[in-house]
Amino acid sequence: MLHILRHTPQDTSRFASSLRVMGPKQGLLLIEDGVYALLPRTTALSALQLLPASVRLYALETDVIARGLAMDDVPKRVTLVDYPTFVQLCTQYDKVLSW
Amino acid sequence: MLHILRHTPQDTSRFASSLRVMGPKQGLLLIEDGVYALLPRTTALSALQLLPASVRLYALETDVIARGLAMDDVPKRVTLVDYPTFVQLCTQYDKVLSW
Amino acid sequence: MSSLLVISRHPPAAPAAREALDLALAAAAFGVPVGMLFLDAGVLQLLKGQEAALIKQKSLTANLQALSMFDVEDLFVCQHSLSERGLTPNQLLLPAKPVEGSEIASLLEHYDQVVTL
Amino acid sequence: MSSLLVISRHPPAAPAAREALDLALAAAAFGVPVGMLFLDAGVLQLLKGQEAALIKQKSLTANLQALSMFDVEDLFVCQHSLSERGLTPNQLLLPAKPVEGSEIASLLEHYDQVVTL
Amino acid sequence: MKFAIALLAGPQDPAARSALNFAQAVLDGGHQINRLFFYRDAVHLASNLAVYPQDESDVANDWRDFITANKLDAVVCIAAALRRGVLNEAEAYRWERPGANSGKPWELSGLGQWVDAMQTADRAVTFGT
Amino acid sequence: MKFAIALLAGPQDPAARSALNFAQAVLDGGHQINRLFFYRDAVHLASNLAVYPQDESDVANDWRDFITANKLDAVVCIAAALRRGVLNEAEAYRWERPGANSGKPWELSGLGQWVDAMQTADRAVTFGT
Repeated sequence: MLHILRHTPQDTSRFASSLRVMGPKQGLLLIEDGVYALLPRTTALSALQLLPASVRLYALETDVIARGLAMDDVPKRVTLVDYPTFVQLCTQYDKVLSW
Repeated sequence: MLHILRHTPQDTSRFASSLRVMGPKQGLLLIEDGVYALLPRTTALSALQLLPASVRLYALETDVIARGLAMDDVPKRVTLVDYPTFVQLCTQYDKVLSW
Repeated sequence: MSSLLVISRHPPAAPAAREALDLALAAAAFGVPVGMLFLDAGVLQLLKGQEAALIKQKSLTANLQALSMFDVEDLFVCQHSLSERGLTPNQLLLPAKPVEGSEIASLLEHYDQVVTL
Repeated sequence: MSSLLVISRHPPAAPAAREALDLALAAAAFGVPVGMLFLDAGVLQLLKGQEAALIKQKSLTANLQALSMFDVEDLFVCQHSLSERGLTPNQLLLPAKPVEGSEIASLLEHYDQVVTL
Repeated sequence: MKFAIALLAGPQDPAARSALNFAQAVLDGGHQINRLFFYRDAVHLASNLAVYPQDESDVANDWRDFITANKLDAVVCIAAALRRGVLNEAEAYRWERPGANSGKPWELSGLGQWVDAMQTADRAVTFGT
Repeated sequence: MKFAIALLAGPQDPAARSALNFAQAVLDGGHQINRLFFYRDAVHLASNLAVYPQDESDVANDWRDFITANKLDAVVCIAAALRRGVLNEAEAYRWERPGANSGKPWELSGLGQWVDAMQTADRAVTFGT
């Protein structure tokens, strides 16, 4: 299953809820304001880093750049993707859940 | 100053932000989904109870009843008001700030 | 036939709450096996004793009670969301099954499709 | 003439961010003494290096920089909101003054009217 | 006292009803409303095309009746309205759109009208934030 | 693979653009879209009255072009649309409203169309939650 998160981690309960129900071997794709979870020195980023190693993390590159996040700050664990890869991820996981 | 809070305390950052900047002798009126801050046994209600005694707490009665909150559960410190009293509060405080 | 889980996470006065319920009912009307999970503020939809008419809204409670008529029996409520709001299952107007984080993870795996509204 | 504080609390891609800015600019154009406080996700509007064109949006940065041309000089940013997002004032594109809780309380008292957008 | 009342949320939001109840109570309390201002999604209230199921209350219609009955100044932000497809006859003509979906008692005008209302009011109250 | 794509947020939300980019990439990737479904505030995309400032991109227009160019099935939830004042000619006539503000390529229909699309798709993806 691929989870898609589009809201800021600090301003709604969606980020916390999605992490709470994330299972092993699932994927998490950050899009739109969800990419703010990659801001360094935040509890959101720490929470992402603490996810089991089998959970794959992705972020939509255009949304990351558009919002002014520094590419150097993006953790190695996170794969930056474009829309074609976003589509590919959807086919790769058995279902897609948007938060 | 009268602060008006209309969102649930758990789902957005507004509740926390409004409490953080609340000054003495100010008022806080809960309307719409803001009345869920009165649910017993929640950290939201505890936070309200911890506000300085000079901060007056109000809640719009129709919104409390409409959402199924038990009237017996409403703390003594909270004054239930109707719309005419809501208007009166606005005149009584020097300004109104909606969160 | 694919099964569908509708996750409803908005408080009852929000239009999104009704629109989530409408999707569950539509799916049931099509004979699709459908479940509903009430999460975050969505658990507030289930609180007994609501009087929506006071704020000139149509009662959501009636529609919720219609779920069983449409054979939507698989109702779940997030225990964490309930606790966070100081609520217990006996305050709910439907016999939704309280589920914890890992059980929710299994639920999400169990259904073929999941839509959050 | 009443002074006005506009509190902007939405991330830059949200339409509400632009609409808050538009109110501040309109007030300034009327000669009203106006200040802006960036709070919660609103502080993200001030992050340097945004490329809104990539998501086909008009740059909010340009409008933010127009504030000084309209003599809107009283810009404040919530220190708590910055810290919560791991940000420091040197990452901001405008010289907004970081303010703490009690200073914000004083700010709210200082202006005749406060609008949160 | 003079009140400036603004609404930011759309017809589907409970705030649309709260603001109307409040506005009614302001008048009932012997106060004045110097202007109502509709911004952001609240501009949709000015559409005359919305169709509600018979068993749901039509808040846009209730607002229209309230404004008309009390001869209130009800300004809809023109920039917000254009973006959201709420146009009166003049704007539909100006922008060569097939038709209008708004009109009296709603007036399309600029944000300056809100600023002006706040300046001349004793209290400014915003709903639907 | 067959994709069912739903959008819930309105034209002002960044999700309206994300969903369009995604839909384009689905087709570019050699996949099919068996239906686009527009629910909640996304029904406003089907309005033909929105006027954007010249320097802003008109996402509703881009959606319209995309749907037309690719001959896609674009269903707008009729219940959500009626409540929000988005009407085609038939609905405007049925409900005796002064005019319509929607039409081709958008089709007004029930939620069952979304359910059906999900049933026949390999993947269902929702934007604007």
